[in-house]
Amino acid sequence: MSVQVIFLLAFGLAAVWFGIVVFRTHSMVRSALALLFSQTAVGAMFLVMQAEFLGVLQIMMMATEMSIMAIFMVMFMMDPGGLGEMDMKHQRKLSLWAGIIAFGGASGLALFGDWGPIATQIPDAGEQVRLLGIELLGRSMLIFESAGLTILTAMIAATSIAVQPPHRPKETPDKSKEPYQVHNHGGAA
Amino acid sequence: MTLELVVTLIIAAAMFGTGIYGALSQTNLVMIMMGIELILAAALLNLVAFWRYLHPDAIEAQMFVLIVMTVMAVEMAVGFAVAITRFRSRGSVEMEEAQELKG
Amino acid sequence: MSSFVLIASLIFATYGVAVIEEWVSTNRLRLAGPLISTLRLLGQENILPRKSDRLFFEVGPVLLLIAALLSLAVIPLAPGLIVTDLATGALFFNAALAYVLVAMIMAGWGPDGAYGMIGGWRFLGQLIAYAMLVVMPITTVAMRAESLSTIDIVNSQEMLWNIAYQPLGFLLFLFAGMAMAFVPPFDLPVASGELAGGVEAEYTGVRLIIFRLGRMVLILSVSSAIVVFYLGGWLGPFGPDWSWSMIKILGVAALMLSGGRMLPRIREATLLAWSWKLGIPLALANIFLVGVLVLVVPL
Amino acid sequence: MFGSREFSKPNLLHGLIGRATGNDLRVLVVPGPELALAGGLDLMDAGLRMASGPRDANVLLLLPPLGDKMLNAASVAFAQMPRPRAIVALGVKNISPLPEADIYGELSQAGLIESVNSLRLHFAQNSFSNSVQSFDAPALQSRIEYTCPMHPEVVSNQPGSCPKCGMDLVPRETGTDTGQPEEKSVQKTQSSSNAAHAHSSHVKTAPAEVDHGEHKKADGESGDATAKYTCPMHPEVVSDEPGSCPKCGMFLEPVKAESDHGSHSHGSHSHESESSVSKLIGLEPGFMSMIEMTEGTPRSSDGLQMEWITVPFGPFFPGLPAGFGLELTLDGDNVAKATTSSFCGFSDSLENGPINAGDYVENLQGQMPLAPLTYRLLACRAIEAAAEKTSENDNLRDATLAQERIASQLRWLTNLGRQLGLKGIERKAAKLQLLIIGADYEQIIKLTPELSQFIKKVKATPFLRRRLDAVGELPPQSNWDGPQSIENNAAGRLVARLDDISQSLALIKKAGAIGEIKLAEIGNAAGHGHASVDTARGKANLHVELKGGQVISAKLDTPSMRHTELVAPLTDQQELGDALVAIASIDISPWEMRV
Repeated sequence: MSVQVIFLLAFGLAAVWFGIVVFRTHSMVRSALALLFSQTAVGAMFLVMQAEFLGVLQIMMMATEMSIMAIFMVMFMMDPGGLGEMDMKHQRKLSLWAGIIAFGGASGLALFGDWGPIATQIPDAGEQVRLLGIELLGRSMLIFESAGLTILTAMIAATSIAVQPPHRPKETPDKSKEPYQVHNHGGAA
Repeated sequence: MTLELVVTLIIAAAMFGTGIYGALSQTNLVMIMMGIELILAAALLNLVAFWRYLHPDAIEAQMFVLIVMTVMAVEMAVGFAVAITRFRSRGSVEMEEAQELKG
Repeated sequence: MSSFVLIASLIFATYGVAVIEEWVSTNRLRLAGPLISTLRLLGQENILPRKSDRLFFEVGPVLLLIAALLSLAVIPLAPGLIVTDLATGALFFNAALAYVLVAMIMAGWGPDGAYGMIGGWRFLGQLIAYAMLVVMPITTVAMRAESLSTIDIVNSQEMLWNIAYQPLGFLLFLFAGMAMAFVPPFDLPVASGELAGGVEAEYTGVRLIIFRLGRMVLILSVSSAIVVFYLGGWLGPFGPDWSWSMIKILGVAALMLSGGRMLPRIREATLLAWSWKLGIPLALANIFLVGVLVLVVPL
Repeated sequence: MFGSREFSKPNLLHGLIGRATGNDLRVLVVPGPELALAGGLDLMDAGLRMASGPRDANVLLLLPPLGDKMLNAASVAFAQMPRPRAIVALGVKNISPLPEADIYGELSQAGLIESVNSLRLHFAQNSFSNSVQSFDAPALQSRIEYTCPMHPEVVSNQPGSCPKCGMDLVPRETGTDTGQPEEKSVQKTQSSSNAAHAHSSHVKTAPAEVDHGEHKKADGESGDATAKYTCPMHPEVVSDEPGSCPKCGMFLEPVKAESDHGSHSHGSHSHESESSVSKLIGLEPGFMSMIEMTEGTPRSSDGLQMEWITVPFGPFFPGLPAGFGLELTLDGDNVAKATTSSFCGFSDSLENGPINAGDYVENLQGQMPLAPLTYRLLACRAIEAAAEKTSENDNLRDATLAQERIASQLRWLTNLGRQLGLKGIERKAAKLQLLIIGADYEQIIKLTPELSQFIKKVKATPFLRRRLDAVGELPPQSNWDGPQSIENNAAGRLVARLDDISQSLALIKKAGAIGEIKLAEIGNAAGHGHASVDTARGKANLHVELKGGQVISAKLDTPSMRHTELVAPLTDQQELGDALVAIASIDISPWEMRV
């Protein structure tokens, strides 16, 4: 076992473990942050595999993305204490089996596929970044630009469907329902 | 020896399985999105592993990874927009309660 | 030897930043100030709020410190004085500091107090404002250096520092960096007058030491990034390289900390509006300008 | 020792820490820093730094006047302060329910400096002690009481059996009823005592029995199928009374006593939700409906139902007037509802019967520590009007009033500087205020250039006007009568206050001297009198009735009483920071509010 395998295993197990935690914890914020650490572990695996640029990019992007996920979870789930015993699952058996079969199938392929010898010589990190840049603004420019355009379109479209329809009359808050009291420990401040 | 590749692929498979389980078992839209994120992360892992261990000279593979990352971001943006709209109209992002979306 | 110098200068610079911070906030220069405060906090009770999310409460400050320290790993003090010279150093710096947000959310959410929670989520809003303004000026710096490595970036400024080559980028990065290190007037998540300490409000004792230390290292990290990206890093006319880095870093830290004290704390809405309506167009214009400059006047 | 930390073995570090603590004092002022300024105390000069909250403080500084409400709030704050901590009382003796002060001093700058010196010594010697007592604020105390699972009206202090049905009583935790505002907000729910205890639950010193109580409660109640009310989402939350869930704030739903609890996480409510959700076909049994949860919850201005949280601000919040209690219901970062209260209001009812006119003047002056001479003048004028006397030295009286106005505006500026993080303005305004309050005519004239320069500096502060002009727009037809400004926003009011300082200076200059305010000789006059005075905050009116030289009834109307009504419209749907600035801009004094 090479050092690389050990690191891959360590980060890989962390990624899988955090991935499982996402669906096991009851706290919404924990769930989102567990996903973040799972993705970060994947980014670390990229670094182990010497894909430095991708690894750093993955680690950077996911921090923001998952934090935003966390705030949406809090918004939608109304579970302020964070440790409430929420159980929001359905079709447990089906999904469990689907997950197991997917895992079994994919790992079977991985084990029994004929991968041939693995490459040992790869371009160094600086060279990779240079090559990737030339690739992006050369042969793959169209694809890259389309991706950029897609994300722009998605941003605009998402914003426009998410903004409030202007004609809705402002509803008066129902005072009969008491708000949850987050007790403030710095209360007397 | 292909041990590195196989280890990475099996880890990706495990993440894929977890993602499938999450996406199918969760009733909350945001949690389903988390499952999909895991599935996409597994895809990313496979892509990088194939690039690193089989075709390190094909830099297009890395470009492909960037595209998948874009897909992740787009999925988030659209998913949240749908979630907000549903939450505004129904007060819920539970897919169990989205009967009108069922065929 | 070099690792010893690195650690010593890190400790010295962090202490320096803490002294400057106390100086500008109390108007009194006390060289022993941070030491006394640390001792006081060391003796303070470590209060654990009762309904806290213990895990987040404990991990938050530690993660802040780790993120700030990691980002320092790619900052060169002198040609040989760097923890690791990554080929993607400039991006790595940004990636490490993205976890400041995660740390703040954890630390704000953990104690289950309203002030902290609001402070933590506020920082998310702040990040949405400054994030683009960190990345885009770094892009132009990397464009000139034709590399993401921080060493190459400093070397590219041998003829002319980036502050003169791309002053617009410098201003944007300074603004974004101050927001990133949440120094006044961008101290929305830890505002005393608005949130009674915000994220810090529930922390006492050793945990508060770690939090404050993390914050000081964060300020240090941002100011050294400004030095590396725009002020020519270790480049100086005479004397040892590392001393120039040190002087510049502490100078930028003093500028960042004192400049903001003259201004009222910014409104969150104003911050977002300025960043997106003014900052991002300017940053795009900067990319274009520098692109033309690099092609026409490659200095 | 209430303020020390416990130690097992003394070591060298303890000495160092004690000395460091004495050299790094963070002070929480009760009633507030304004009172210190009005009393002529320069805290900075004495080497004290303001704490941003109780957790940040290690010194509790008590200044007169202190009411019961204020002391109760102070005891809560003290319970939250981390050890080592100390209490310094200047000019006050009886501070119950707080423990005895560590240092008593007289109310003067010299007294303060002396106290700080002995405080340093105190911390150096007593930071660590081996006889540590825990302090539980009475306002926060929860006790274990015993109640019958079937008959919630049966409450006992001791375990035993129910007189009605003979069942064993089960323990539960309750809070005591006090006037504590933080308490009030949560008193209804069972979480109140738990949450409140977070205040005083220090890792080392928390009474262990509190935790026990909680566990016992959970086991006992859910196991014995005794609960009357439960949360639809958190079945482990069971309560004898209706209320809201401590975890999610949902209303507790009634549950039949014979349903089997604790069998499975959602068993307890399945029959509840099934009936109402069954209209949606295909739902799994026991599924928790979010539609039901969010149904009828208040909606934010953007149409999303969000969780609302109620957060107390005050009475010692750094960005608000000291003693002012503000409770904001926040919807995200936006204010949905604001309620105000005062921890130190006045009372104008003459409880002890008619009092001498002279005594009344003193009494009113004493009740208004932030504007004593203004209200002294008001009382004098009203009584003189009732006695139909006219006083000769109106000019000089106005000059006195003007002096106090300047001091008041400078205190307001100090507060604004603290709120917005403008340390320079905060420091300078405080310095000038200290110079103004004790000054005689010549000194004020000497200070004039410095003041004008400061006003110019504030006006020229970059972005300050911009920061303020988006907030604090008063609704049309509001009864605002504070400093009149051209622009209807916080920036306009800042300018108006600064101009008020200049005008007051001119007025003093014109008067040529500053007079003392003395009540004219009224003899045994009788009648009704009405007077009003332009205070720094607006017009204050007083109506008195005299009989035989005694005041038999009085009715005071202060600007802050009217202006507190503006808090709700000013803060509605504002971002938290903006809301606080808007409240600051109308300068409410809690001393001018009724108790």
